[in-house]
Amino acid sequence: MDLELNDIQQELSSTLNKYLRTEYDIAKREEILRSDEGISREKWQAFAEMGLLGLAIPESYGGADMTFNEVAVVAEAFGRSLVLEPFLATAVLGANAVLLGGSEEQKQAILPGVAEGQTFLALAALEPGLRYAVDAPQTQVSGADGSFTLTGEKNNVLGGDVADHFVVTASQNGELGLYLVAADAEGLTRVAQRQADGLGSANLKLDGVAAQRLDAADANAVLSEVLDLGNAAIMAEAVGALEASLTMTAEYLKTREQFGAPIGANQALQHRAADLYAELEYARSMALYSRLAVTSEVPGAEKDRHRDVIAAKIIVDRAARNISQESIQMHGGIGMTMEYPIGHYAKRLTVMTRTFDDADSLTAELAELGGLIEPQAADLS
Amino acid sequence: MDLELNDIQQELSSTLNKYLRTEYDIAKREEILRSDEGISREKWQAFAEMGLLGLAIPESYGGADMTFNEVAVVAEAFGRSLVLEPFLATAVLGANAVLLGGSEEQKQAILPGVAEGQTFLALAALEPGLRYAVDAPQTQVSGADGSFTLTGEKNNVLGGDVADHFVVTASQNGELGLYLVAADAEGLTRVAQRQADGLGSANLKLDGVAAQRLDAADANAVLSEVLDLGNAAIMAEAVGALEASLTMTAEYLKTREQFGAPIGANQALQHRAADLYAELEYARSMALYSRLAVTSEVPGAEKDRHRDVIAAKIIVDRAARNISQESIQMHGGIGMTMEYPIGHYAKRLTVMTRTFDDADSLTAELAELGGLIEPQAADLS
Amino acid sequence: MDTLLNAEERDFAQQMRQFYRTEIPEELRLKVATGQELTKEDMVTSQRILNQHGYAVPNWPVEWGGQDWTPVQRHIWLEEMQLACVPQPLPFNVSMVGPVIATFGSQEIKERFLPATANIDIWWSQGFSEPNAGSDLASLKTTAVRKGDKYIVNGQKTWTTLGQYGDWIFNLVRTDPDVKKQAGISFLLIDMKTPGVTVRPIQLIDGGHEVNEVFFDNVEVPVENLVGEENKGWTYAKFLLGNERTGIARIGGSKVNLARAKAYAAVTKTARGTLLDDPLFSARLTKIEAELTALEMTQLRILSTQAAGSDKPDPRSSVLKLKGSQLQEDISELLVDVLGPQGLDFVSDRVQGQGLSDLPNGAVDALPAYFNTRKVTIYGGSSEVQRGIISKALLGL
Amino acid sequence: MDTLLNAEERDFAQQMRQFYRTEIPEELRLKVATGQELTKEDMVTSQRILNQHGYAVPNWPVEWGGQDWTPVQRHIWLEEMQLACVPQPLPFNVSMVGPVIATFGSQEIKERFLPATANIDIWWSQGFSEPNAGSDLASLKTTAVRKGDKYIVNGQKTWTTLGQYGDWIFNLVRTDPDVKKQAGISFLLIDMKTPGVTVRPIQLIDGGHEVNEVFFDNVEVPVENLVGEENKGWTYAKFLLGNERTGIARIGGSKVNLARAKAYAAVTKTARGTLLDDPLFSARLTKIEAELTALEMTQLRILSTQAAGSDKPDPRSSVLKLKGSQLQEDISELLVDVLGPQGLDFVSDRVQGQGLSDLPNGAVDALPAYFNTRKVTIYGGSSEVQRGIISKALLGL
Repeated sequence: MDLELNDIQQELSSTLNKYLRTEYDIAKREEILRSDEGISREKWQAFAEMGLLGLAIPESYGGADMTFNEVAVVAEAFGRSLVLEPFLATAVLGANAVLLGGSEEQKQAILPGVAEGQTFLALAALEPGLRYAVDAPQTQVSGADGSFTLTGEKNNVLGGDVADHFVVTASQNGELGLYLVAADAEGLTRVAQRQADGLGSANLKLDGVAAQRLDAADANAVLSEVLDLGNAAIMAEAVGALEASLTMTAEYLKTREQFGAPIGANQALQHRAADLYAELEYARSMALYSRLAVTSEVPGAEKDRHRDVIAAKIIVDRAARNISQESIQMHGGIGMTMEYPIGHYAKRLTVMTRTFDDADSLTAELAELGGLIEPQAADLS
Repeated sequence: MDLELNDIQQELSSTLNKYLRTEYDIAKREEILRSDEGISREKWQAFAEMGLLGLAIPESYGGADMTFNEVAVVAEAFGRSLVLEPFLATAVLGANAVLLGGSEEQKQAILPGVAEGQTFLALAALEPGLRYAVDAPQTQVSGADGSFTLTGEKNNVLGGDVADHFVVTASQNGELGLYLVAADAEGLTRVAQRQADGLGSANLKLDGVAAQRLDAADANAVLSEVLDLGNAAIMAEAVGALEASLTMTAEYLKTREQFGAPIGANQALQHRAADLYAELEYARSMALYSRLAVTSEVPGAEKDRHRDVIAAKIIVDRAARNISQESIQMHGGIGMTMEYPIGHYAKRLTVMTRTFDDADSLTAELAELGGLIEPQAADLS
Repeated sequence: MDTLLNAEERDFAQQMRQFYRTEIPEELRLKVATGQELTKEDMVTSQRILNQHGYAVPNWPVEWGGQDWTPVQRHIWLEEMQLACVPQPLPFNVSMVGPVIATFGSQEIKERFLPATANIDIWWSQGFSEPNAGSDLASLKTTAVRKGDKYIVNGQKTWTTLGQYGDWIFNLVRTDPDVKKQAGISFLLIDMKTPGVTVRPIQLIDGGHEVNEVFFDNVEVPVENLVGEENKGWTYAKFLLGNERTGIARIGGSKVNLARAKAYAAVTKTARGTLLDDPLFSARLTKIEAELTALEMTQLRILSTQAAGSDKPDPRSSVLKLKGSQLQEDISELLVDVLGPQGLDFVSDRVQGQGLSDLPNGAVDALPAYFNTRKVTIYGGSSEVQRGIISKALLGL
Repeated sequence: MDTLLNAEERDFAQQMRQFYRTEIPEELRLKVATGQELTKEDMVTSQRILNQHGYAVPNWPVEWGGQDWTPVQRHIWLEEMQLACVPQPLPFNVSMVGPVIATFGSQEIKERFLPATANIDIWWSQGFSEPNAGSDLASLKTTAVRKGDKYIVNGQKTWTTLGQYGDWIFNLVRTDPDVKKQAGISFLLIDMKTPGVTVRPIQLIDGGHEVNEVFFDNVEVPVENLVGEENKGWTYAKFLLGNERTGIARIGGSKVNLARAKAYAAVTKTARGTLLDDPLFSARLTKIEAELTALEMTQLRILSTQAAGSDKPDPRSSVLKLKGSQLQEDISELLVDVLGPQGLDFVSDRVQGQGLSDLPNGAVDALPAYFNTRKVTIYGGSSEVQRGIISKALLGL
């Protein structure tokens, strides 16, 4: 059994964290946050040059042909530094949708640009009024045989503010499909939004917009896998953010004095911090669990993939909730200010845990899937 | 607005608590617990002489013609001293079933004996396999016009081990009825049980047992009111037990030394104890709320009675769970021993909160009833 | 609650309900009801209407505009105000500096300030907290050194809520550095237009500008602006902070917010009906409703004890603060979760235009309110401070 | 977990699984699976079978019957044992006194005790806790005064689990009262048949007799029963307590109990189907399942670090104890709530006879187990102690 990062992953992690500590510190991030686009295209180029954007893309499309495990290492580092650029939207959601669902031609057209940092992607799967349901979009498809148009409305399109191409879910005769739409396509209206955590998103209006179908594989299966990968990446990112939050909070407890002693001398706070530490360990464990689920090559494992990912997210969500709330509480007023970083972590964690689902929807879904263990008892007759 | 106990209630409370402190202390209780019947008929007589058993029974049936408010004062005091005798079973559940559902004749036959301490009653409403559902018993009624027989099985009949008469729920043609059954009736098998908290109960097998119908009022309405009164009494009793538990725990924290200081000097325990205190206040408030609900004379209030009682019990149950578990934890090993009283409180509280319902069933039911407040928002168009 | 009131109290409640709903402009109340930010003018308008009718400062002495009300009446006044979504009178004026001046000030200072304070002709700010003195307020460092008939004030205050609107600020300042920290503090009133006073906004993570830092750089303050005696300020501050806890459970406000979340849930569609039908959501909602009822009953029990003649400060009010603030946070989170993904964007308007659907109700304010509400377990005596009080005063630990 | 193992590890797991299920009598395993109390004979039988096959004391040195296993193998050995409901070898023998003797004892004492300890020819009891020394173990008061070639032991131990079966007891005793409390403690083996040793049962609220008080009244103990050096007992005790934490998360046992609760829920009828279909129950169950998985992954991560070559004690094992014990309590409560009203009576048999239905599965043991399980957050380093360790060792507070 070996659950450790391998040498390459360790190297990737330490190089990237080192880079981000100096090149993406609080002040530099603040500057990016205040900029018009809210992202740094320069940093994005740097990420591309470091090979981060095509890690799991095959070499034939300009990528490094590695696995989601390396993607998770990046996501965790990005979470630790609260990176604002649309890594999740482009390199995880968008790239995997094309990779899993696209034709050879589509992959050739899109993926090299992603790996090179030239192309932003976004997945448009949510719609107004449908909450977290993604499998039966109201957006409708017309046409056939390579000439499709889409009409409908999409919201909360993460990274949609800067995307060059969208992967859009839509229905035709009640069947789900994934469609590639260019950002400059006629009939597409994009209203850029900024999420509470500073990341960009967009709402889209599609009015007979030309689209290509991604039909190399079953759309339901592709969408499900893409979202599982997205959630696994979110968990990795959350672990980075949670670890940074708790480290920062522990540091504050050690240095901030009240009544002539560091507030960390209060046993009540020590014990609560210990509970948070345990939650962080749980989050680390379950982020790993989800990573194992999405990368498993054991035959038949995909059957359990979604179940394992949502089980993991129940735990990570709870850790995110408790650590983000308690971090602010332990900082006191300063934790609520924009000047101090802890609140930014809380904002990212709060949004992150509600991106594709929330704690209740996950719990209900896992229960419906039958949970994680088989009911069995020796004395049942 | 006046939520204080009136002078008579205060007097009742202080007299009774004083009596119990000396005449029902831990050692005396222990002795009763170890006796064959597990109750003291002598104490029961004393309670009768103090007028406790007929408090809410009209004078015409030998009672004191007071209200449930005084009954709640007794229940709270009994909870504080963990009284083992079947006050809830006889004076609350049984007596109210007869009082609300019985004919003049039935009331004359039963209630004076209750007030005098000569008669034990018990309500047999639960059945194997039906969990907490009470409105459609499997126990079947045969016969008509004053000559009924019952066939079926009842379990968890609180106080059923010593009851002289049972009030039994049964169905005839799908309609619920309440029936009076003598403990020595032919065809009745009683298996006496001891609950984990030391209180007596019984499982009953009825095989064509002769019974009188209580049909002065709608059986559904009577049963519902009896159970609401029962739950309100349980909450009062719980408040007494919770208060005693927390007082005892605080005392232990102050006196027990570890590492050269009282363990109560640990801030982590202080803060947790403070949270428990808040829970206790909530339990007090909601026990009062339920008492107000079951005694309200405002026209139309009975409509909300059940809703208010179960809302109250959600809070009291939570307090009972948290305080009973934390009391043991704070005592450490000693809290798990029979020699030390705190565990007895935990046992009573654990059983008490699962007698007619549990936390989940209450929550689901309250949600189904629409909760406590009206949904309204100024901006809904 | 109505059924617990006696006939006069019920009439009084009816009267307040009627008053709030007819006299306070609906447009103001709608803003409160829907979580919109109030302007300075909104707050002034509302308080002046209250003051005209004698309802701005009922807790003050009658001669200065107060009402000789019972504790139950004062509760009804506040509760009904919150239920009617009336902007509350500015606490810095009404619950803080006003009572301090009325209780400890000279006749001259009372006449000078109290009427203007009640009518919000002066907008007061609070100058208590300092960067290194949060819960440990008494360790404050801002100094006031007497020079002739002036104090020279230097230092920095922080967390000054709505300080951007402030005309005057009431401060705790250190007038004697050589004694025990509590013994060298004075209560000083400062005109914020005085040279050397600078207000700097603090931006909060909710995106708003609610609090400020206030800097004092050799600010000259006439000695007649001292309230009460020099170096007795800590006594006045404790008196003030005791007042601050009144009504801090904000039960009426929580009821309004909870009813709002529930109403939104009832129109939020899920795969199987509405969110209000969802078993886990409704269970969570239901528990919060039961809890809010428990909080209200606890408040009423305390009031009943007061009504029965006790005028001692009741340490159980720490339970109200502890639980009431937690509940406000829980309710704010509930609203966020009702909104779901559509509550995640930072937007100032539900209307998107360009053919896109309007955003759902609450999309503008739910998440900012969630972040803003984090403060309620921190300020006014943090939850940790309240637990300390409870464990000491009520459990003897 | 299987998918995380390499080929050899998977084979090993398969081998253990097979062994437990074929060699340990099914009747014993059924008792464990259904929460029945084990007799002394049951436990001895099981341990002797394990010992015959070299599976009783794998953590010991190979020369004394141990196995040269990797941390992962040791984990598999224990996990599969719990999953197969095999009665575990007596921890007092296997994890406590055995390793202490093997590590710190003389060759003579090893030969005298280790084989008999592995084969449970000696049933060991633990004499550590005292009435006034719970978490503060080092403040123990039981004295051993040397007189010639004997120690005279006086004092009292408590919480001696299964002491009623004990042949020998290993004790911490104070041999030097004049030094710092940790420095005057020795580790002494006492034959429980020696005159002056009295065992008194402590009745627990679960209705059972699991723990005891042990009194020492001028008990004469030969000096050769001292393990290691005089006054070095605290070191040995810390070593022992470190071992005690291994496997204390009891993940395999929790899985079995959770699967059992789930199976019962699936056959428990409610008004609308089974309890397993009930949204609130299944949500609660599901969260516990996810949490148990998190606990297991945490354990595996620690093992993986060890397998990668780290042999330092890992403070993250405090997380395992803290969370694993809480989870055991939660699962025990879940089972109580599956039973509902029919779990409230104190009964020793599901069969009622006299024409009454049998009680449901779990009616005998659910509530007693709930009360008994309260101990797991108290013993082996209480949750409070673990939080202290985590806050200090992992957060630096």
